[in-house]
Amino acid sequence: MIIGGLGLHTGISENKLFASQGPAGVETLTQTAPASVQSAIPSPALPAGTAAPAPKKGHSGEISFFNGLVSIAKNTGIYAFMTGSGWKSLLMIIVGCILIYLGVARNFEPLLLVPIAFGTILVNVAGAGMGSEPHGLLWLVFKYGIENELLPLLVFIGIGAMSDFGPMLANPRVAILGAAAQFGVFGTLLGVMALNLLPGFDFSLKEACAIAIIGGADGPTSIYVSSLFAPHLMGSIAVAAYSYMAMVPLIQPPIMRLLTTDKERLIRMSQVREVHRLEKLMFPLLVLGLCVFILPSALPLMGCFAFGNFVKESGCLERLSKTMQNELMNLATIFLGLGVGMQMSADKFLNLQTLGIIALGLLAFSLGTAGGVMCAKIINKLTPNNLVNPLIGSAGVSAFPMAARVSNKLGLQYDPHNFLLMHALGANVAGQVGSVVAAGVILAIFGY
Amino acid sequence: MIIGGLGLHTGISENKLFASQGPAGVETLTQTAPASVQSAIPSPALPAGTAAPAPKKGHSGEISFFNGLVSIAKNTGIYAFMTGSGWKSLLMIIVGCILIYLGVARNFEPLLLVPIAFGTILVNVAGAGMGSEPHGLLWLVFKYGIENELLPLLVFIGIGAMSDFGPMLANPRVAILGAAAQFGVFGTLLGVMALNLLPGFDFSLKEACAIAIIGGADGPTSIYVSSLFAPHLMGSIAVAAYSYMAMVPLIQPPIMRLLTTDKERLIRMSQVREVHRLEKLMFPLLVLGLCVFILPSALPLMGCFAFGNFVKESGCLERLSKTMQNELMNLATIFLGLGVGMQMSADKFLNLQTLGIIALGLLAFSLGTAGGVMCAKIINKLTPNNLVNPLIGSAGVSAFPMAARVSNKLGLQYDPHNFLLMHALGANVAGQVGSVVAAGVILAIFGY
Amino acid sequence: MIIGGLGLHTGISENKLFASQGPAGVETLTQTAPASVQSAIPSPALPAGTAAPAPKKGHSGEISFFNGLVSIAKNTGIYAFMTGSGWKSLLMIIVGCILIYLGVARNFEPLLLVPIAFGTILVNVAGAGMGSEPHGLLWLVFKYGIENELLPLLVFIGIGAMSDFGPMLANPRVAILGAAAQFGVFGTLLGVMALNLLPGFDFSLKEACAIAIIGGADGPTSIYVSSLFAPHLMGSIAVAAYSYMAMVPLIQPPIMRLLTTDKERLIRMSQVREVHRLEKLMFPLLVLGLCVFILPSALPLMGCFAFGNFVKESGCLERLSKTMQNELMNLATIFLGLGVGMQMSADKFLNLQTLGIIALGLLAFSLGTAGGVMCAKIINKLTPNNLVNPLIGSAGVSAFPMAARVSNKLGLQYDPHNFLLMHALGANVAGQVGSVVAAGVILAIFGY
Amino acid sequence: MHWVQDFIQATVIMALGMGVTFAFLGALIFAMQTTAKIIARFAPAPEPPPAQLAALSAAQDMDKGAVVAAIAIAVKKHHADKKRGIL
Amino acid sequence: MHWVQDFIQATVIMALGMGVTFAFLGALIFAMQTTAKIIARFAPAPEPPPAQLAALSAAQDMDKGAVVAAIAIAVKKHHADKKRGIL
Amino acid sequence: MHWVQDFIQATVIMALGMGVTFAFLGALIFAMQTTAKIIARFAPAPEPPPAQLAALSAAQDMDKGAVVAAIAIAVKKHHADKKRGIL
Ligand code: NA
Ligand code: NA
Ligand code: NA
Repeated sequence: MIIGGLGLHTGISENKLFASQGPAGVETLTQTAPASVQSAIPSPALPAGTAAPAPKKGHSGEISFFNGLVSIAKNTGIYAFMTGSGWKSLLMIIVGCILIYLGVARNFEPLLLVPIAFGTILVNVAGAGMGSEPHGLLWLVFKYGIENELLPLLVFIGIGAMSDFGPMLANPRVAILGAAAQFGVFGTLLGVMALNLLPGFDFSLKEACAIAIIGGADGPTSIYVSSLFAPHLMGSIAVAAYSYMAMVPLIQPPIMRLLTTDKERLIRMSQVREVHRLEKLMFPLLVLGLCVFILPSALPLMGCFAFGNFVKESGCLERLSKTMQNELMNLATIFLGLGVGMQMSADKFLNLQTLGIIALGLLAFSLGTAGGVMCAKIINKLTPNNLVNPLIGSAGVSAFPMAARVSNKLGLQYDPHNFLLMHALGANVAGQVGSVVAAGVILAIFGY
Repeated sequence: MIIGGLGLHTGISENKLFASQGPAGVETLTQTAPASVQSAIPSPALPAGTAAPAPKKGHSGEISFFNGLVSIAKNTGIYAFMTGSGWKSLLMIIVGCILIYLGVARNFEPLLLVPIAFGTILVNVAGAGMGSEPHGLLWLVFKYGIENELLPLLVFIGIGAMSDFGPMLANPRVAILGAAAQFGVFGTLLGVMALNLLPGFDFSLKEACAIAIIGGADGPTSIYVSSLFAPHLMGSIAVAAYSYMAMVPLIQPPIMRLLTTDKERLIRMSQVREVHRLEKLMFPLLVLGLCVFILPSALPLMGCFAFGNFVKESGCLERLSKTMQNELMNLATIFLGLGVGMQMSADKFLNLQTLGIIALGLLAFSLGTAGGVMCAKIINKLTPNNLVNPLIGSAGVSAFPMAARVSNKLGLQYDPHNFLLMHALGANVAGQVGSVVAAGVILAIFGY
Repeated sequence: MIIGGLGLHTGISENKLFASQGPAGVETLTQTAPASVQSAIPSPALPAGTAAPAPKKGHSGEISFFNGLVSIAKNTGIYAFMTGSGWKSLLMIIVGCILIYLGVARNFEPLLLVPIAFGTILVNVAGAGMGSEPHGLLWLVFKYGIENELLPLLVFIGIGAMSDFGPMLANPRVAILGAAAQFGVFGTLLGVMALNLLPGFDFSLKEACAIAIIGGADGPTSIYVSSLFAPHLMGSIAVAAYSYMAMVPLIQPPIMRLLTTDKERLIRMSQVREVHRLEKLMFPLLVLGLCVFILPSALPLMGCFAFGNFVKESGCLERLSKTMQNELMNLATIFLGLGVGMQMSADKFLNLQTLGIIALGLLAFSLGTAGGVMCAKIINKLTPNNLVNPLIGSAGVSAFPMAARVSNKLGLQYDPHNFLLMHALGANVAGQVGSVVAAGVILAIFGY
Repeated sequence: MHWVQDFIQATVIMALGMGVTFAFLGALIFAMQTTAKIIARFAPAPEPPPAQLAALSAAQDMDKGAVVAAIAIAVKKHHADKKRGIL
Repeated sequence: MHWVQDFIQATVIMALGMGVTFAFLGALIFAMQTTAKIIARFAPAPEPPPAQLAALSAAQDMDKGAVVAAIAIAVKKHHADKKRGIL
Repeated sequence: MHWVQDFIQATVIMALGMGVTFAFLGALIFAMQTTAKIIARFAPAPEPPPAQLAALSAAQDMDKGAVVAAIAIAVKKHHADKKRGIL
């Protein structure tokens, strides 16, 4: 393959450049263009020996003015969009523009959605070959950054280095809300199966799991799991996950109001205690140790997370901590976005499955919110002397820090002096851990 | 190949270490040394099965004092430079030193020329193997950064994130000068053909195009095109491009004076209007859209450029914008320079072609300057009520921001109150777009 | 292999998901787990055609509650540590914790030891597969960063950009101490041979050289040489090198006191002269030139070092210099640590060899210290008019800047007005150059 | 009855998943509480006021706003200058 | 007549290239002008004075030079300190 | 006599290694001294006081400590704010 790549570079030997060829050479170009996009789909089971011949690029005919003009014209996007199923690519480019609009104008997680949108636009221009083997930029990013799960893990190092577990350590009890909110993941599994009853939907169990992880409200975890279980759905899953994360202030409040009574919403929680520096230092080691002993499947994600968090809390690794939080995080984010966008080709996105994933994503966020709130209510039944305001339950879905802010805002609506933010942040970061654990369990069940 | 590399690592099995071998083993070393440099030339069309045996490194003879001394002595650069065509490598090292001098002492684009110079020096020391498969640092950089066109594209993301199109948006009309200056590219094509009439020169059409792109006055574009069309000329082309860019203050003024009348040089242009933030935000999307619809061949470069510029102008992606402008840009620049330097081996640089490229590069910059100036004069014929000072035409070659400063300086020489800088910067950034378009057209004509 | 990797991703075809399989499928999992760790050992001499079949991950049986529970239970670390030689992995995790403790609580070079420790912990959890082909994070880091010697060289660029040779240029004579301290390297070679006389030790000559380089007191050089000569010992060697570097304030003073007289310790050295900016600028080129002509084998390390240092001293490449010192250095350090930690698997670390390396490392630092001190005394015999305080000799082992501080501190103990710091720093940076030269000679002798 | 099987599978995964997740977080809570107790016993000293706070109080009596503004401008200018430096 | 063909080819590429380049930039100019008109109609409000400018005026009455110098030194020192931290 | 050979080999490497290392550093010392002499002859002007020093003296008469503290806080705050921005 690599040798094929070299062949492409220097192309046809130079002395053949003036061999007569005519417009036939031009035609092959336009034909290979859509193929080059399809070749971006990782072909699952090619036996090693039968690697398809590298697509020939560059022709060698004599260039007359008319010839050249035809070559340029047939190479235009306009031509490509009007022939065959090119209109689908055009639709995808419009999808990319919508993502840009959502990201920049509506502030929907622009850090991820804008790179994803550019990836979407660039990969759907067949003539540019940016998604094709062996040298397309997006293909390189996908191959060396996403397919091997590298970038989601690097992002996790960065997230770890940016996370502060103080609020959870101050009140460990609320961490259980981060477990309860994983009902958003596991409840959605049933939702997928229910959707399968409709004609046109036939998600496999692994696909169902990849979709369900949207309920974890954690982008890199979703990308990680779908890169293992359902790479062809990665684009839709990531877009749904990041979009719903941004829509948490719209999705959660109605559910929270529905499931709580006025009395519950007024519960005040005890003042948050101060956390010792050593507790913060030990926390990443504790969670790492638990993963090592109980759930090794979650270790790639959790180990990176703990690494980043420990470096941050160590106090003597300021250099590395700063680099993880900034350079590493930002570079990984840029390329993660581009690589995910590369999966947003027309054939993978413009289908009924995507609609299903969008519906299921909403279900996942709703179930997660409900799970957290209901768990808080059950806790209150069990320990009536130490009540938890169920409004912070919704923060257990993570979506840091928006979900916690939503809890705080709702709390203030009912009691202008009831500040729930710190407690909600505790549930929030616990939800982060919870979704990694949920992903780990699923990986473990399937033997990864 | 990779497995061969592993073999190299653990080398000969340890228990053979004391097998008798004698000085013969030492001799092979010196013989393979120059070969290892030549193997850096990407071999174009090797069929997959016949990969050349990996060069054996490390010998396993008994080490006597004399033996060892001979091994060290034969491994010295002095010995290598005195045997065979080693003197050519020494010459290349001197070329590297000259580049360092030009970069640091004469301020010739040191950001690129210094890394290129170090690449040049390091690759030409045969005994160090830094340019050889499979583990030489420069080989790795070239293989994974240049050959797949990755680094020029990353640099374009950075350039996009650092560019301000305000001056062009304020006065869109001047953008046409950025098209006219591409005469530096296409006129030079004829120049190459004329040079081919001399004995000893026989550039192919693709080589001619790669050389002509020097007229775009844009380093990464030159490197991008030559990595596709003529990797063996990349070193000379990049050095010529960056050197002439630095020499713009010497090259352009005589041409500008020659082609303009005193009256023209005194033309004052209307005050620059203020540009709305949304215009700046829309610009990268406009240029991206045009590329998508009209010229997909230019999309890899222009898409990266638009990505960087959009992230910068979005206003809500400060994190990513900062990273693109700094970490991404600087890291890519360092490795781009080293990787280009890796192509500066004696056999590729010390020949007549390099002299030709140097001459043609000067021609390219001159034609580009002339094209821009003449275009401004033609515009003035067509719209006599809204005159353009032809001195800003030369800024259309890009070479940002030096060409614009040259225009401004010359304008001030003739009228100390005529500040042309903003107008010239408009033509300047248009020239940036123009050279990417020129490269895209050439790629499209050849079916890339 | 790569195609096998793709196969792994999409796994078994989805429609086979419900084929009956039973607990047998679960068992294979636990069996392949330790194998996946062992596959991290670079297999030296596999012929290209016979690549082992990629380990199958993910099973496809029907998931009953019991089945799933068993799968999760057998996947736990607890189970893995209790079966077979799993307890060794547990021991290694404890070793990782000790390294974390040493790094953070005792400040033993935490910048390297903490990443190494995390690498150690993560690689020894078999079920997580982080050290296994083709997608384990640590495996990726090792394969693409350590095995090809990339990261040590990038770290050298960073070290170069952070080094200030002013103190050495101010008093070039002390540079010879940096050569003398390399007795720590070469004397240790004899030590290894002596150790081989004990039963159970049988280090080959190449292994001996890799171990001896610990005496250079330079981490990246040690990693570089051991990646070429003895990758299986890399973990122990790196840990020993960094640990003893941190213990320099404990190791050196007794030796320094033993070898010097009271009179010698009171020697005051002449005031340090001012160094011209051009001298600093020329220095990296001088050392580069010497390497090119005399010792090309040292060029990969020294060339990177000179590149970084020249960029720093050039004065016009602030952008690149800053990036080298910060982003490049920190990113390379994080991944270098993880990649080295990946070599700390139980089978490579829990053996007699490691004990030997620990003992030899101490010997190496001691011999280096002694060499430097004795050399200063010999210099004093030769030039009695221009005395050198032998206390700065110990700084020749590099271990920048700690060894220099030790010299200064001891000097102040005997004469509170005798500031030796600048002189010691001169010897210190000379020791940096010295250890690269020592590594280069060894590489040259073995024909690399 | 393809879909019945599917539902059973999904339910099993849900049960296992929620169970293990609760177990994990529960164990984590226990570990955190234990750690907090151990630390409270053996390292009860509260955090010394970090240097940062000292600096804060030292700076309070000067016109902080103006200085911060100046810094912002300086940084902005520095970046703008730097941008010009490369292309 | 090898070189005649070469010249013809080069001339063809030149004609196509200059043509498409002018067309592209021309279209871009048209697009920019249209966009500017649309924006002027639908979002005519001039840019609100950005925070940066406010900060500037706030800081003008203090000795800016001295502060900038102090910043430069602080940053320099910070970097120098940082350098010591690793090797 | 396996180990005798080993010792001989090690001794040879030691001799070669120490020799070349001393030679290299010796040559480097000579080169440094020569360069210093050449520079002293042809570029004898001492370093002009760099801008940094000028800035230092300019800033000395203001309360440097307070400003540096303010900077530290501003930078810290800036970073803290930035952290919130992503997750
Ligand atoms: Na979550
Ligand atoms: Na241009
Ligand atoms: Na050393």
